[in-house]
Amino acid sequence: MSRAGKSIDERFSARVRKLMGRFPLHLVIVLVGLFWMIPSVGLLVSSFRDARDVASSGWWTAFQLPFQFTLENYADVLTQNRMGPSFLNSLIISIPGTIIPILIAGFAAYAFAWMRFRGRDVLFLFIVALLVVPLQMTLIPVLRLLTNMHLAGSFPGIWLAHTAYGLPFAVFLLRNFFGGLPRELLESAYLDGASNMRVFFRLVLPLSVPALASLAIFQFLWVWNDLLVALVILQDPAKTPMTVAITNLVSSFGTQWQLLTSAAFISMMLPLVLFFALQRYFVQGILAGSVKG
Amino acid sequence: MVKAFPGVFSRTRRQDINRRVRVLPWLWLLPALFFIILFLVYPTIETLRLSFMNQDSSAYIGAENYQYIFASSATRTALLNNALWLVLFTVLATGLGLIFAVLTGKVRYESLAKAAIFIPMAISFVAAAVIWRFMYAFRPEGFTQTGLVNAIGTGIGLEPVAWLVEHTLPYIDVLLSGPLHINNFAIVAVGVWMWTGFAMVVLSAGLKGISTEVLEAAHVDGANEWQIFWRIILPILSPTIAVVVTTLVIQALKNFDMVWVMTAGNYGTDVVATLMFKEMFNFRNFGWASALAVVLLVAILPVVLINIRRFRAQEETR
Amino acid sequence: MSEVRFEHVTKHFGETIAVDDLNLEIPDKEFLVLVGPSGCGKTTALRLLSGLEDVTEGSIYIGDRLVNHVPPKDRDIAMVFQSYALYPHMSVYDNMAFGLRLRKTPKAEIDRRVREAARILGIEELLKRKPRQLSGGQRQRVALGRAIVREPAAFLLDEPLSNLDAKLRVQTRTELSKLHQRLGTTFIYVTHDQVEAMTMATRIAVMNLGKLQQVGTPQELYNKPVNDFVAGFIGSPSMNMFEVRVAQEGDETHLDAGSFRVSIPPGKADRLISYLGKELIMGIRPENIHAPDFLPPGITAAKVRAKVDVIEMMGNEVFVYLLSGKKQFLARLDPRVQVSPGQEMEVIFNAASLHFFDLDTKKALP
Amino acid sequence: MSEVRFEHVTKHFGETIAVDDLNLEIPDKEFLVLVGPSGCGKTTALRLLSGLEDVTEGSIYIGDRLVNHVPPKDRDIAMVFQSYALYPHMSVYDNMAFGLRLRKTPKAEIDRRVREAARILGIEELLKRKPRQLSGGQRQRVALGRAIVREPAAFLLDEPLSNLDAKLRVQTRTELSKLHQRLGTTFIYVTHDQVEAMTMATRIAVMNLGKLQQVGTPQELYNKPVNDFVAGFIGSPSMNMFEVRVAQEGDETHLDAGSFRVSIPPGKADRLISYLGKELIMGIRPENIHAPDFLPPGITAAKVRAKVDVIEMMGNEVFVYLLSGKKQFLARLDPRVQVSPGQEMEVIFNAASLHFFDLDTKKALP
Amino acid sequence: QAGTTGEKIGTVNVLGVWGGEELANFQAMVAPWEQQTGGAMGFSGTRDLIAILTTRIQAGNPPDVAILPNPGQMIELAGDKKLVALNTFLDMNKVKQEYAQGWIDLGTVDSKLYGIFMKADSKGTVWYNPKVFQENGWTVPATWDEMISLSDTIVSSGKMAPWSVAIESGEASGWPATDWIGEILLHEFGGKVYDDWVSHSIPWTDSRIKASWEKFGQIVLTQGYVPGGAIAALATNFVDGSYLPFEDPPKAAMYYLGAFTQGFIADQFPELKAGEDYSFFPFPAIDPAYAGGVTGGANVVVIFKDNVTTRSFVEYLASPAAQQIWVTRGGFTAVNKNVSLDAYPNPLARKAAEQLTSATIFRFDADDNMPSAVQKAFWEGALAYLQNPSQLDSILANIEATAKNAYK
Ligand SMILES: Nc1ncnc2c1ncn2[C@@H]1O[C@H](COP(=O)(O)OP(=O)(O)OP(=O)(O)O)[C@@H](O)[C@H]1O
Ligand SMILES: Nc1ncnc2c1ncn2[C@@H]1O[C@H](COP(=O)(O)OP(=O)(O)OP(=O)(O)O)[C@@H](O)[C@H]1O
Ligand SMILES: [Mg+2]
Ligand SMILES: [Mg+2]
Repeated sequence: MSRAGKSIDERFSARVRKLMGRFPLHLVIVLVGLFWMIPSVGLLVSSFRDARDVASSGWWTAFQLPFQFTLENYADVLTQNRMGPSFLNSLIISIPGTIIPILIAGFAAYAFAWMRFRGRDVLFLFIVALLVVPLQMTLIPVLRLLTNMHLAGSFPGIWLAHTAYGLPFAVFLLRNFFGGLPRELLESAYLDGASNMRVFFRLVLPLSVPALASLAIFQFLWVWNDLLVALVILQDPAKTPMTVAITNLVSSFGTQWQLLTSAAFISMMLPLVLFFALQRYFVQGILAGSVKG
Repeated sequence: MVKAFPGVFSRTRRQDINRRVRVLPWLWLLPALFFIILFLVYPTIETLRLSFMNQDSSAYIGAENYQYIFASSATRTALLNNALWLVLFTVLATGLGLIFAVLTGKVRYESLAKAAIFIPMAISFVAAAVIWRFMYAFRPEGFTQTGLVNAIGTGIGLEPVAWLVEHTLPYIDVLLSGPLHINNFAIVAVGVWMWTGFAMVVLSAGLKGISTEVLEAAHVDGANEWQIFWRIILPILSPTIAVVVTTLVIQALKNFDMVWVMTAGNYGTDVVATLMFKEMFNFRNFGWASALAVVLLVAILPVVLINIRRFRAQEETR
Repeated sequence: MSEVRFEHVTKHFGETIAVDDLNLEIPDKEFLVLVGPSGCGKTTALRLLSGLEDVTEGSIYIGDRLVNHVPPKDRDIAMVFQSYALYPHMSVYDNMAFGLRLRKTPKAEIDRRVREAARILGIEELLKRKPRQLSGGQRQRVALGRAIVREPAAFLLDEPLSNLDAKLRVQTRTELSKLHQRLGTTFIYVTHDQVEAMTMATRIAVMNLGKLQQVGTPQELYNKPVNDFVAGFIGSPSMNMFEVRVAQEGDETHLDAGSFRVSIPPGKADRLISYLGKELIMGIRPENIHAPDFLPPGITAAKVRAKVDVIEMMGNEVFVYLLSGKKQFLARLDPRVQVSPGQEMEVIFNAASLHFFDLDTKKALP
Repeated sequence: MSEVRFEHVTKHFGETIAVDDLNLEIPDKEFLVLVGPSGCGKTTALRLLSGLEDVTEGSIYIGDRLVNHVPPKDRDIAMVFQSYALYPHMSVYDNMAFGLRLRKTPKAEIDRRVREAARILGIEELLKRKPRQLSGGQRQRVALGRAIVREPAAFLLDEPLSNLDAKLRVQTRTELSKLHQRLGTTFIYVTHDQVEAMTMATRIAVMNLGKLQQVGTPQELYNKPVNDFVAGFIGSPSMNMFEVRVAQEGDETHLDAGSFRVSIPPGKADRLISYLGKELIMGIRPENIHAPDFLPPGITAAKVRAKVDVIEMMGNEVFVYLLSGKKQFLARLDPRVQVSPGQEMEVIFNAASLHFFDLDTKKALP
Repeated sequence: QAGTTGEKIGTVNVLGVWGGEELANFQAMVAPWEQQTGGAMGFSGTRDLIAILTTRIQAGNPPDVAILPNPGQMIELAGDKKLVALNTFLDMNKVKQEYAQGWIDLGTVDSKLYGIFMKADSKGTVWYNPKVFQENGWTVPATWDEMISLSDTIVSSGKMAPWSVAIESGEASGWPATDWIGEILLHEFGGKVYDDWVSHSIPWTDSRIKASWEKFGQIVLTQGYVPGGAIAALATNFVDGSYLPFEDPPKAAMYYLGAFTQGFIADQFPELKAGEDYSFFPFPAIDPAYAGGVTGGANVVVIFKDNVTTRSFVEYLASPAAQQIWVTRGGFTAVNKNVSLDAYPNPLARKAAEQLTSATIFRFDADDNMPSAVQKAFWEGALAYLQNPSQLDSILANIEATAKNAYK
């Protein structure tokens, strides 16, 4: 009896203690999170302010009454006749520009991680080293190449380019994650009679989803936000992506930059959606229950 | 006798089997190699070639370009700034990213918390520039500050600072005197702000791979969160960390956009890439530009070599 | 002081009930062996105690302290995981030293204990290896070593010897018993090895489908199982069960199994009288069935004829699967019996060691 | 046709020699049980055969085909990994179906086989679960199920029952034997469970330190071990070993163990004459030592006095650790003997089942 | 070779720096051509024009037409034989009568016309707030000295700073300063020296050039002249800088920058009236001999691919009709003489246009007329000068070094 009574409040206090114990954690996360958001919030707020106010007073002052928020910036951007098509173009560029390199890099990474052949490490690191090649240096030869292939100014042309530019990092990242899978797992698949293809698609990819997800997020982002490559390769204004359309909102003197604020958020929406959509693939202990020891 | 026969036998077999074993990996590498050779190796070789040619690539001039760029003070500043990026940017972005990946992993609102850090990654450089001009905006003393940093600064009685122009802060002159200009730190801050999300997401992906049971074992062994982080998570995560560090180091080396959109390399914030860009397009000197690019390529080698050992290590622990 | 108490502890995983209203008191210094069929909730029970899982209901006490919400690291428990859970990045030595280092044990002391444990487990030459470079049994021994270097309030060992060879297992067993005597800490020990259970336990707890069936000394469980499950589970090969009717002819009571009858001397029969004419379950262990020509002295013989079905030579004994009618049962006979499949033979049940269970409740008769 | 042949197979891991010049011929349809102390190279042997490791030296044949360089997937082998290696992202059902799907087995057929295997292994209700939601034993059963749904050239089972409870183990054992009879494929089966080895094997191979010690039927190994290692390893608890000198008084030969002597009837003694006056190793199994009052009929008795050290009640028998001088040895006695630690008692060695080994070569005497 | 007349007019891809309103206006300007000819224009605008253009040219994939922000690049490209000479198809008599010889000369490289100028801007404009001047009884200075003394008066009045200087412009930072310097040099030493300077006939280290720099320095570096001093000048964007004289209360009295500044002010202060609340006075004379000089900038249209489409497109752009369209929409000063002044939307714009056409000495903005390498060096030099004025000599030496291998 007495024990029962005691256990009740003990349990309660214990639970409270547990919660208190985690309080600092939440505090830190929330604070850092907010701190990190400040600039973005600044941009967001400004995107709802009149250009003149933005130029003459800090964005945080917008919260003083009377509020003077406006949707003008968004209206202006959205009514730009090139916004709609350019959004589509961005999609047309980004989706293949994300999938192709990941797939190709996946193949290579699998070979690097699970096949033995002469000069493997050297070749691999050579590829990693290519990460450092400055985009600007490649532009001229690449454009010359594409021009000769009659791909300059075409979507396939820019897909190829983005694939190439994305590969080194993709291979690097995937090789690392693939290599981390427990050997027995692949071995048992081989014994089950699985070809490398099967193992790759049925085992390696599904078990690397967190890596694939993060890779997809970034590759997509990089392609989506790319301006330079698009300008150089996709010369036909009808094919240009949002990034180009957005920079064209600004005059040569840089006036009307306030449109960039709203445009930034409009063009950020899709990557953010993707980010949240892929979050569910970041699950703990994917390999749990697989191997003993 | 008995032993020898199958030995010979097996040797004859070994060859043809090895042959198909030898081609197989290359089939898997083929597509990747195709792209890489065409779009990266070829330009790199081209760059290498140009780096030994004169300004308009009409004649070979040996190592002159290299002599020039190493002689020029601009390059020295740029290299110094790159060094600053290399250290600050890499360390901060990786460190913060790691901490945040670990912390957010412990709470239910993980994706939301992560998004806060990730968003900067999703913002285009152009927009980022706009944001940070709001942050760093400078107006002379006595004017109402439109930049948050200066607004806070003046708010607590400091004089406003032109963050993107000033070389040294009046009041911490001593600390940051010399080539480490305050505006470089200001831009590095932007870099960290943008790239921490990258480190966080990748590391978070790595964290998910860690076996929960090993962590449980550590708990039972009496380890607190802190010890688990340092003694279990960190070592097990080290391959992923290496990937992130390597990538960020490379970013720091080829870093262009962040500097370009903030100051375009003016006011002593030049880095090798911006210098290269100007040499190439403003000064039309492909020789020097290429030489600078090659410098980057060389600079990366040590990082790459360090990675080799890492693989060998990973090989044996799986 | 480290008495352990489960009070109405229940654990659900989604709809599966892993542990169902477990009530168990484990006094200090006890060596409790936890047995039960695969999937009955043994591991879950240990994980609940160590704090790796939160109870769905009920409370767990260590000493007088309610630990439901105490994090694992503060429970001062050493555990051998069924799946080892070794630290992949640490050498064998570091794996074992980890727990001690966390406790700021002096270097020399750590070294002493680790090497001692390594000696006991015969993994001294492996101390520098990484888990990946070990064989299954070697890994298991490292997992065990990681626990025994410590001096916790309680040891939770989840099938710690399952992958060791018989000889090593016997050695380690005795070493663990010694350890238990020396430290006098509570051990909770999960095993599927009957011999382990019998030899090491001060008490054995039998679980089934998440429910605790019976707790008692090895002898109690072997001699007085409370129900047919325990009777069938303890002892290997397990007890033969027959559905029989209690009948009487004159003053001689016998049990009619249809295909054969077992007659019971009056003395023994009293407790069955109440079931006269009714059906019940009769159990007899294979080792209580003997061949006529190798009859151990002083048993209450009850003859049964049966047909030899399968024979398994075991060296020191022979398992003979017998058929009486459709019903198959097993006898552990002296290896020298000369029988061949198909042949009719007579075996002797030791009536003194018959067990009886109610047909409906499955409970043992008093 | 799937005979398996190891020819001078050696495997090194860095300095460690996991398998050392292994020569072993496994005829088709054989059920070979591979036993040996932990870390002796069993798993490695299997991995070599399945092609997961490259041999350092020697050649492996399946049928007449040299498979040294045949990739695993083309060897048509089903293997149960000691560490299970389940596909964590697939349900239990898919884990088992995977191999079949790859072979384009018709859906219905797959379903039939998987459910059949699940039934045999008692995991029917778990088919929808993911491995992480299973208990240790259940995981092991899935691993086993994944193998037995297939009909490969050979089954390699690495301690497939080690985490199952006694009862389930017995069932599964018989099921596997049936499977072996039905398919008639070669089985290579690693186990640490003597009963398993004895009951399932057509032949048993004993390994130690990477070297093959002896291959033979269970009876051969139990009755005629070629050396003291096999003698000590087969049979549990293991054989007692004594260093003895062969002496003779009149026509009566006896063995002098220092603290006691065992006299041998002339008939049995002949083979020892050559060692007259010399030392050798005498071995006797605990089950061949009896208590005087429960003496089985027809044995060649040899009295030995000893002091009771430790007693382990096993229910159906009692382990008595005896001391004669410093030397401890174990006897498996009838549970009804009344002895208590410290007490002096007399035990009877069955002289007929004594084993003798050369002191230096450790080889058994002819 | 030259497009045969049979060809049909198609799409012309134009590369330029314009965006926002400019782009809209330009498209409006082109619309009639599209309707008349059935052709179409695709315009890619980028502020990285040099990079993109260089890359595409190097890769052998240039656009059809480019509208360069300055003739400097045109000269280089013409030198590299990348451009199509316009005199091969334009009616040169028509051109001669519609365009001032000065502009034609600017577009000509070794006696071939490569560029048609449009969207010109006077750079001789000092912006101020007439109302404020009246209130304080300040008068518009006619000479440099008056301007300096006025500045001192304003400083002492304590009401505001005399000058706003703002030269931040991203990658192009510094150009407003170079406009200052060019304007000063023209007014102090006249067209001859100016031309020698631009064509690098006199070295950068020449004392006269140095003097011009120092005069500019006098404005920025004199204590109290510019709020926040040099640092503020470096840190402030040239657009924001134009707001100071018109804020309430005004932070500065005057702001020197080209005629296009009117657009900035109009955007930021829509309520202010052009000519009343804000206006400009011509850059004051320094040496009376060269009074009335004006520098200016303009965009130049060049062709990379010769075909009927590009030909008809450029013919159209050169025509007064086309240019008038943009003129009326504002923010555009025509170079074509036949565009009537009445077309300009407001007196201020007209005044700016007049200033160009009626200039006694007109010179094209110096830095825009130099090789891009020198231009860049000039910009960076200006930044460096404001950061540490004491280094002026070495700064000039640096530019000279660059110039040496840029001019061939
Ligand atoms: N990757 C490796 N690197 C180094 N040594 C290894 C490796 N794998 C196994 N060994 C060693 O090889 C020997 C044989 O290993 P193996 O796994 O075959 O033993 P086993 O007979 O299966 O033992 P167990 O019964 O414990 O599973 C062991 O001593 C082990 O330590
Ligand atoms: N994470 C989980 N999700 C769902 N069910 C689970 C989970 N973990 C365990 N179970 C179920 O709970 C029951 C008890 O599991 P537990 O591991 O305690 O069994 P066990 O007694 O240890 O069995 P074994 O002897 O095979 O290890 C099993 O039926 C198992 O399927
Ligand atoms: Mg378990
Ligand atoms: Mg093994």
